[in-house]
Amino acid sequence: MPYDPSNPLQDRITDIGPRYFREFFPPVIEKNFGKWEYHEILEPGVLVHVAEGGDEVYTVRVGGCRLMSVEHLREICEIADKYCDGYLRFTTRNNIEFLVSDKSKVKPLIDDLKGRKFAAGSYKFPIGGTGSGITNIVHTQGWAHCHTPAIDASGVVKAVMDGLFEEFGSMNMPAPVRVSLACCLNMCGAVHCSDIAILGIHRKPPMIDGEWIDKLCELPLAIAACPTAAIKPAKSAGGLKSLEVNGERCMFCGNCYTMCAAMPLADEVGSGIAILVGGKLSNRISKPKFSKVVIPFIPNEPPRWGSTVAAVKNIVDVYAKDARKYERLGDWAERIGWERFFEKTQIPFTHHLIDDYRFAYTTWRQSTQFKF
Amino acid sequence: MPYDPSNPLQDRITDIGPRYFREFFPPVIEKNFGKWEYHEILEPGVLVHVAEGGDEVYTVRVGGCRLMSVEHLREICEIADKYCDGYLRFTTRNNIEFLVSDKSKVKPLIDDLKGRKFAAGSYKFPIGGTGSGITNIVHTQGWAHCHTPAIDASGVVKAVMDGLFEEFGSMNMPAPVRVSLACCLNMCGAVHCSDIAILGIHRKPPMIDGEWIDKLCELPLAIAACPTAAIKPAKSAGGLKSLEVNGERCMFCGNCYTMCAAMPLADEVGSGIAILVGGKLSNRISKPKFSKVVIPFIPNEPPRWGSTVAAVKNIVDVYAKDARKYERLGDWAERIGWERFFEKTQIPFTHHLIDDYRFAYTTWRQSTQFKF
Amino acid sequence: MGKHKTPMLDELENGPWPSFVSDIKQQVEKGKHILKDAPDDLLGVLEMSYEDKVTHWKHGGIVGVFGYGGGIIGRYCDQPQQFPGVAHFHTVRVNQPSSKYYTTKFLRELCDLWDRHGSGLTNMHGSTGDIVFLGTTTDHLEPLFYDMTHELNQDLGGSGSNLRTPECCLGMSRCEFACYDSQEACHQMTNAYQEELHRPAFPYKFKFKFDACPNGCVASIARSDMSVIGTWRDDIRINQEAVKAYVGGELKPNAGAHSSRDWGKFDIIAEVINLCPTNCMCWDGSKLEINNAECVRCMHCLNVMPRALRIGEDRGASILFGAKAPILEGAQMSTLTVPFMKMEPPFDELKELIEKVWDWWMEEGKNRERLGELIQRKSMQEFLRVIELEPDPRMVDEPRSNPYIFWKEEEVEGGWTRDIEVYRTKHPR
Amino acid sequence: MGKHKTPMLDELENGPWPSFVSDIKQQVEKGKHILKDAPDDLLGVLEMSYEDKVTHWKHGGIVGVFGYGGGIIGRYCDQPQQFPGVAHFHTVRVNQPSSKYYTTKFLRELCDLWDRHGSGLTNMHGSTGDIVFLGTTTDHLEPLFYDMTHELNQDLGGSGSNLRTPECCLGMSRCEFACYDSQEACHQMTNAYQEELHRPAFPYKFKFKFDACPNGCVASIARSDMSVIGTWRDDIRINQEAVKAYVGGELKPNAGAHSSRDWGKFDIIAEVINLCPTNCMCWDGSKLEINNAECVRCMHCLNVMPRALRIGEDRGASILFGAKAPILEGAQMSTLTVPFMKMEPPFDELKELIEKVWDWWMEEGKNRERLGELIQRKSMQEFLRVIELEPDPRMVDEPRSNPYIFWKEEEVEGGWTRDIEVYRTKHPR
Ligand code: SRM
Ligand code: SRM
Ligand code: SRM
Ligand code: SRM
Ligand code: SF4
Ligand code: SF4
Ligand code: SF4
Ligand code: SF4
Ligand code: SF4
Ligand code: SF4
Ligand code: SF4
Ligand code: SF4
Repeated sequence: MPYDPSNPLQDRITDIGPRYFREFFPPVIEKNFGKWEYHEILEPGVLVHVAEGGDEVYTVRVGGCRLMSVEHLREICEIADKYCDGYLRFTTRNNIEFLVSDKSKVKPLIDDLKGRKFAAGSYKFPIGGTGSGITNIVHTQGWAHCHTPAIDASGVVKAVMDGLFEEFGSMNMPAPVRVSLACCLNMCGAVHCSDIAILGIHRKPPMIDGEWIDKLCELPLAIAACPTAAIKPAKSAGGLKSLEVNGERCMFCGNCYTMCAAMPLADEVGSGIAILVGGKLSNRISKPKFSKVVIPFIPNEPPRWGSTVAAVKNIVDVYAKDARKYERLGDWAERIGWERFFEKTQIPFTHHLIDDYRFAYTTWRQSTQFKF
Repeated sequence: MPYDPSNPLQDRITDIGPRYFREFFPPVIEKNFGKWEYHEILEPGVLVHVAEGGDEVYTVRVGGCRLMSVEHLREICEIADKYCDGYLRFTTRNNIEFLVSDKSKVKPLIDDLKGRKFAAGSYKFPIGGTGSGITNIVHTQGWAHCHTPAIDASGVVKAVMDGLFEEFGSMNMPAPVRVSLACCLNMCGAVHCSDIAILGIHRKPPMIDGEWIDKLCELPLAIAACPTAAIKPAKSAGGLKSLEVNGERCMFCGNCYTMCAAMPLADEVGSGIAILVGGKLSNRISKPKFSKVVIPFIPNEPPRWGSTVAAVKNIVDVYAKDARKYERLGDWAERIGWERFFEKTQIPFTHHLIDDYRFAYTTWRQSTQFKF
Repeated sequence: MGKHKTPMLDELENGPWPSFVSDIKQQVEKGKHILKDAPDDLLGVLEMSYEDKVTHWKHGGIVGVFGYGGGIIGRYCDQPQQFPGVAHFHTVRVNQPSSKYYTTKFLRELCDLWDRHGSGLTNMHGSTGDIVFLGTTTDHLEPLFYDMTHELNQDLGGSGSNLRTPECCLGMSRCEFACYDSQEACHQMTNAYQEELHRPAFPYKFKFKFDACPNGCVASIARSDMSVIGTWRDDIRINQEAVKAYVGGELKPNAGAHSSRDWGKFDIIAEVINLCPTNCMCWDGSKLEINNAECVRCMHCLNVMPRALRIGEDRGASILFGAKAPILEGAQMSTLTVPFMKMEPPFDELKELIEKVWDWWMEEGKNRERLGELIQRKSMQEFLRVIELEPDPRMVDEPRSNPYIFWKEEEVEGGWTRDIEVYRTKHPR
Repeated sequence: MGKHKTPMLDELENGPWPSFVSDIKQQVEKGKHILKDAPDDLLGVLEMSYEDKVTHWKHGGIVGVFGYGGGIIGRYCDQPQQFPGVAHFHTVRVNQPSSKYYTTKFLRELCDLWDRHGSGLTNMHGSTGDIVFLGTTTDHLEPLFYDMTHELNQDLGGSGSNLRTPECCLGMSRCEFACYDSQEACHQMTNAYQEELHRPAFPYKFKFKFDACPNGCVASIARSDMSVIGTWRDDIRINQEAVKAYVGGELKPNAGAHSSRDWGKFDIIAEVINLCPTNCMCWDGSKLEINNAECVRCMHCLNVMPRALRIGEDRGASILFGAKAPILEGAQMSTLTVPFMKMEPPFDELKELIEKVWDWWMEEGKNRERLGELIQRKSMQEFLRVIELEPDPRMVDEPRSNPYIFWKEEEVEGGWTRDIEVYRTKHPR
């Protein structure tokens, strides 16, 4: 029975959760579940996994741009129908994987994918993102959908990935390089543990919409939300209950705005990008680590964010040339010493990069070990 | 003119500072100042330093017990006169060094030193404390002079050094092992960065001497002194201004007592010893590091503190057997992992050892890397 | 052509990487989505943000479907006159299947559903893992939900102060490193806690993520309040012949992950033995030995020689708690709490643990306080007490260096109550 | 025999290590100290503490010599009737000469002085470095001070909220590793700041310590607000013949520091090359090379082969600030602040730096706030601003990981003042 607006609760179904994933397994996956023996990356973007019994599954991974139309999805389905018996998957970093159990279909699939382009010329399905290359940038909403961003997301990602296109399609890095983007300090993603993180930051304290704030917000909640106690009660010019922000104490986290719509932070010149590097998630060799802020601010430069793209490329290039095989970016920086990181990348070291938050002391150097 | 009590300010001399150290240099030291080329440890406690021009100075180092009578000092002078032309020095760890430029005097000096004992039988001048051995314990006042101790100092040191006497007189450790003692959390010494630290701690919150507190103390200062805000104003039974301590919030630091004599903490069973290990001061190979609490409490056991001596010996023995050459205790623990440290030393790991102070989070394990 | 001039966005059609602008334009042109103007006006408002360098979305409002407290993010444009197609532009979070395998049939059904009820634009996928339907109006929400549950047998995901849509790596479905069935765990835990997922009753959000091995392909250690990461406690299985084949150059190290560059001949000493974080491996030229007791299962050697080394057979997972993004107190990674737990359906032990954790957090957590922050505020030992775990050195990188121990009264002989007068008999003023 | 029965203390006369109890008893017996009963009563009150397991010293009172605010620690016994000899038992801190060389003449003068004015007991030396005269009465303080200054040309050390008695390693006097004259620096800085040392005007105590190389024999990095640690910035000097002699076994590694145990033949690769923290050394079997640019001057290789390797010739010191014991906010080590400074008398550059530091600390420091805590409270960057130093990556182990940057208004184009109404023209409510 179709939905009846006059009786919305009729036949209601709730709490059924997601579809059971095994409904969607290609037969070779279902058959060999838990029995995979090893894998090989045949070429960038193309993997084979071999099961204990000898079964093989070939995976062709292609870049996805995440903000995706249903028309594009339908084209993906068409390809999956043609080569993959109607199965496909998405990765944890928003790539698309076409799985083929019949080896003879791999080459035609690849050729087909390579041939597909958008009208204006960009590839629809670039192949890559495996091994020691640079895979897709996990990212967030930006100006396409969110209310707190300091930067756009999809546009910056597009520009940076154009700049890293070669690295996406090859495996020429010392180790995987994971680039991530979040458009504000809420960091909707694992930006805080990425080899390279592109982070939207504000630099102007929130404005107070004095006329509306008392109507829109619970003032005590906004006051309590501030981690540095920068906000205090005030009266607006017109005598209304309002708030006041002590700019000296503000660190531009935007948490007050999350709680109160009458305290916008975003600004044409105040908001922009910080670059963090050296984080990682895997437990391989070294423990997971946080990314560190190395460039405190790059202005917003739509549409192609030239300075940001150049900054990321520069770090990638210096790292790729200098690091050892298997050495993640953060492990490299620690081995050569952060003084050398700044020297080699020619990034200026400014006072912004010295920690002054809760654990600041634990990041300062208590030793005479340093390099001139 | 001698001191005239009726005119104490007559001829007053002030701000002259210490004597100029070069007045006290033996000639060989004065002559070769800044020209030393290398040194060698000839045997435990005996060093030779060789200068660029070939001059040599022999040093015989002997244990000092720091709490020292002038009679003992005079005996030291007598020895220095006999063998060292009237020169000697003290080290930064309270040992005594006899310096000899004439090689032929070294053996007689050593023999003489070995022969001197106190009436009850202990050595007056045990030779050792060099190289990869265990040198003297730096320590503090304890019950001999201070008002805040949780333990005695000299007595514990004597008992522990009796236990480590062999290690003092030889160089059989993988690296130097520096043992330190402080009798309360004020830590008058570098206890917080020692291979093994013996630390006096209290475990009962301060008592309030309600009858006297308002007279003896500035109450607001005592309140402000508490790092955990455990102290608040109160009235005593007799209606006098007083203070109240919230035991749940107290971490027994004693800072309130430092500010206010009417808040004693020390207690027969509450006070005792914590053992910390793995700190270091040198920048050699690894950076300096803090000692870590591994035994939260051992009761005060005068006169010979048997459990403390045994605990220190145990750690030393396990370390000496397991660590690599040049590996300091803390570097060893980090290499094998703290889980192995507790296993190998058979010290129980208790909740007290998990950090819950300011930087606690930075010490927890954010990784799946561990040993079963 | 579109309704709006978008010269800046058009620049993003250049370059090789797939252009989301081109894709939206393709939707504008051929799309059958019901909210006709939405993609077009999205381009318009985005272009305006590119000019102003500030977002044009207003602070989210509260919208949803009846009976659920999450799953929909309300969104309104601050220029509704100019861009009526996105004046209301709410997102719908659809709970993805474990590790995101799809049949084209199901995907097409999702597309059709979204054509009928929204903008035709999606995120495949959101950062938490959901299928995100990007942009619809309030009146479409109930019909969409009805159709989705009735026709697609599919539910919404989480948002708000509740359990968020759990996520997992692909695990046993296609990976030889999987130490437990991360997909099944993710699915069963999602279903067991539907109530917590749909009806916000928590102090703040709570996330589960399931990595089937320490490589961490779903980043659980950085972005989930509870991270379940596969591991094993017996020995790495070694195929000595295959080791030799790696050394001899017949097999490509790290499954070929470095093959676009010439790194020289594979050197097992430099590339494996010396990089092992605990130095517990030994290669004498013909035999590889691992001192498994000292191995911390970092995965490096297995990653480098997947055909020679295999995970152990006594498998399970480590459970870590507390990861989160920076708001408020700074970002955290999860802290190792249960070094090893067997992970078999129906995952009762895990559920028991979670429920203890939630009980405590719901009792003690302040509004908008993530679990990780509560543990910091209340202490790790307090956390261990409530979840009834013994302290273990594996939970810390190192013991505390400060001596500021909060002794409890019951731990101290004679308790805390003392009589100052008795003290004064021995210690006069 | 002594006045008091001390069965417990007597136990401490056993065992080989020098017994302080035996020593005090010897003083009791043969001592010529003026406070006749002091050593005896000290044993008595100590024995009482051994029974009670609690100290019998009262909270210190304020005593001193005229015009000085430090140098004496007041101390009273809480059982004065039983132990009249130590009823008043103040300590006197006497400023030791740099690195504690003495002539027997001067030492005997000290002994005589103390016999005339105190208990005959000392600490050689106190933890800060002073010669400590242990125990006297108030009436002896002025005469003692008078005699000491007039006869011994010797001053008191520090106590209270002032500059404390500085201390140094023995440096160039007997050590080949000394990179600057730590003794001269210690002496000159002590004398330059006599006013600060004797007249408390600081928020709390302040300590200087001078290590002439990174081995740190005076522990400056852990226990001084300002740690001056020698280093060099050119190349380590290598004597290749001597390297070969070490490798060949003719010279003992580490000057024989491990010789009580058989560690096997010296292995330069395992013991030096592989332990270098930056891996900047290379040994090809006949020649040792050091990539000095990558050396962090940790001292390891020089310590192991002192006859082969010598410190560079362009020498100076690194200056670090902020070490302290745990009270209040937890223990700190000093933080590298000036990577390199030339260290030549009269040390003007160092003095300039110190004075800037003190000015700031005296201005901003709260009562009982050590410099290290002030830097933590106000931030490292604020500290750098006031001492007029450029930020340098050498000051940190790693850059900040949180993005919580306190931007200053002048750094942001257009400042902070914005008009909400202007904003609302583009972004209506
Ligand atoms: C498909 C995917 C899992 C999924 O459920 O979707 C996946 C799949 C594989 N990962 Fe992964 N990883 C995937 C995200 C991740 C992530 C998460 C992330 O980046 O957000 C990580 C953590 C990254 C980090 O540490 O910052 C991750 C860290 C690894 C590692 C450790 C790499 C390292 O050097 O630290 C390995 C081991 C290796 O590469 O040898 C690994 C290995 C693998 C293997 C080889 C596992 C296997 O045997 O099949 C798979 C192919 C790797 C490849 O692409 O070269 N996978 N892998 C994810 C693909 C994302 C993408 O589209 O690019
Ligand atoms: C005499 C003294 C300096 C003084 O001004 O009084 C001194 C003297 C020497 N030290 Fe030291 N150190 C002295 C306290 C220290 C301290 C301070 C402390 O322990 O409180 C340290 C830091 C300890 C730490 O890291 O925790 C110290 C860390 C070193 C090191 C680094 C050791 C390491 O492995 O980390 C060396 C290098 C070595 O031993 O090869 C060293 C080397 C030396 C040399 C070899 C220097 C030389 O060329 O003459 C001297 C003889 C060493 C020996 O005894 O084996 N000295 N040395 C101090 C003797 C104390 C004692 O009586 O035992
Ligand atoms: C849609 C999504 C970003 C995306 O483009 O993919 C998203 C979007 C928002 N996030 Fe998020 N978060 C999304 C995944 C995350 C993640 C990643 C994850 O879950 O793995 C994180 C980091 C992990 C974590 O939870 O800590 C994340 C950390 C935050 C935070 C900071 C929370 C913290 O404790 O630090 C906030 C702020 C808040 O909750 O007030 C936030 C708040 C928001 C809000 C609701 C904005 C707000 O202030 O109220 C955003 C709505 C945007 C919009 O209009 O669509 N979002 N958010 C992701 C959810 C899609 C999905 O369901 O799949
Ligand atoms: C005598 C001496 C211990 C010893 O037996 O050698 C000593 C004894 C006292 N120290 Fe100390 N400190 C002594 C060196 C130290 C050191 C070591 C150093 O200077 O290198 C430290 C650690 C380094 C530092 O300064 O942080 C030290 C850190 C403290 C503290 C904690 C300061 C902090 O910021 O954490 C206190 C508490 C206070 O100042 O209130 C303290 C307080 C005290 C008081 C005054 C007790 C008090 O609470 O008022 C002690 C008087 C004991 C007495 O009756 O004789 N003492 N004190 C040392 C001075 C002798 C000398 O002049 O040579
Ligand atoms: S990172 Fe910030 S701006 Fe971006 S989607 Fe998340 S909450 Fe919105
Ligand atoms: S942006 Fe953050 S720091 Fe600034 S006022 Fe708002 S909540 Fe406080
Ligand atoms: S450590 Fe504490 S008890 Fe010991 S001398 Fe110093 S202040 Fe006194
Ligand atoms: S001992 Fe320390 S924590 Fe306890 S009340 Fe006193 S100052 Fe506070
Ligand atoms: S986390 Fe481990 S098991 Fe899961 S996909 Fe990645 S490598 Fe495989
Ligand atoms: S998994 Fe890691 S720790 Fe274990 S043996 Fe392999 S490299 Fe070593
Ligand atoms: S710190 Fe360096 S220079 Fe000073 S005595 Fe020790 S080893 Fe020699
Ligand atoms: S001093 Fe230390 S860092 Fe420098 S070469 Fe020698 S061992 Fe290496």
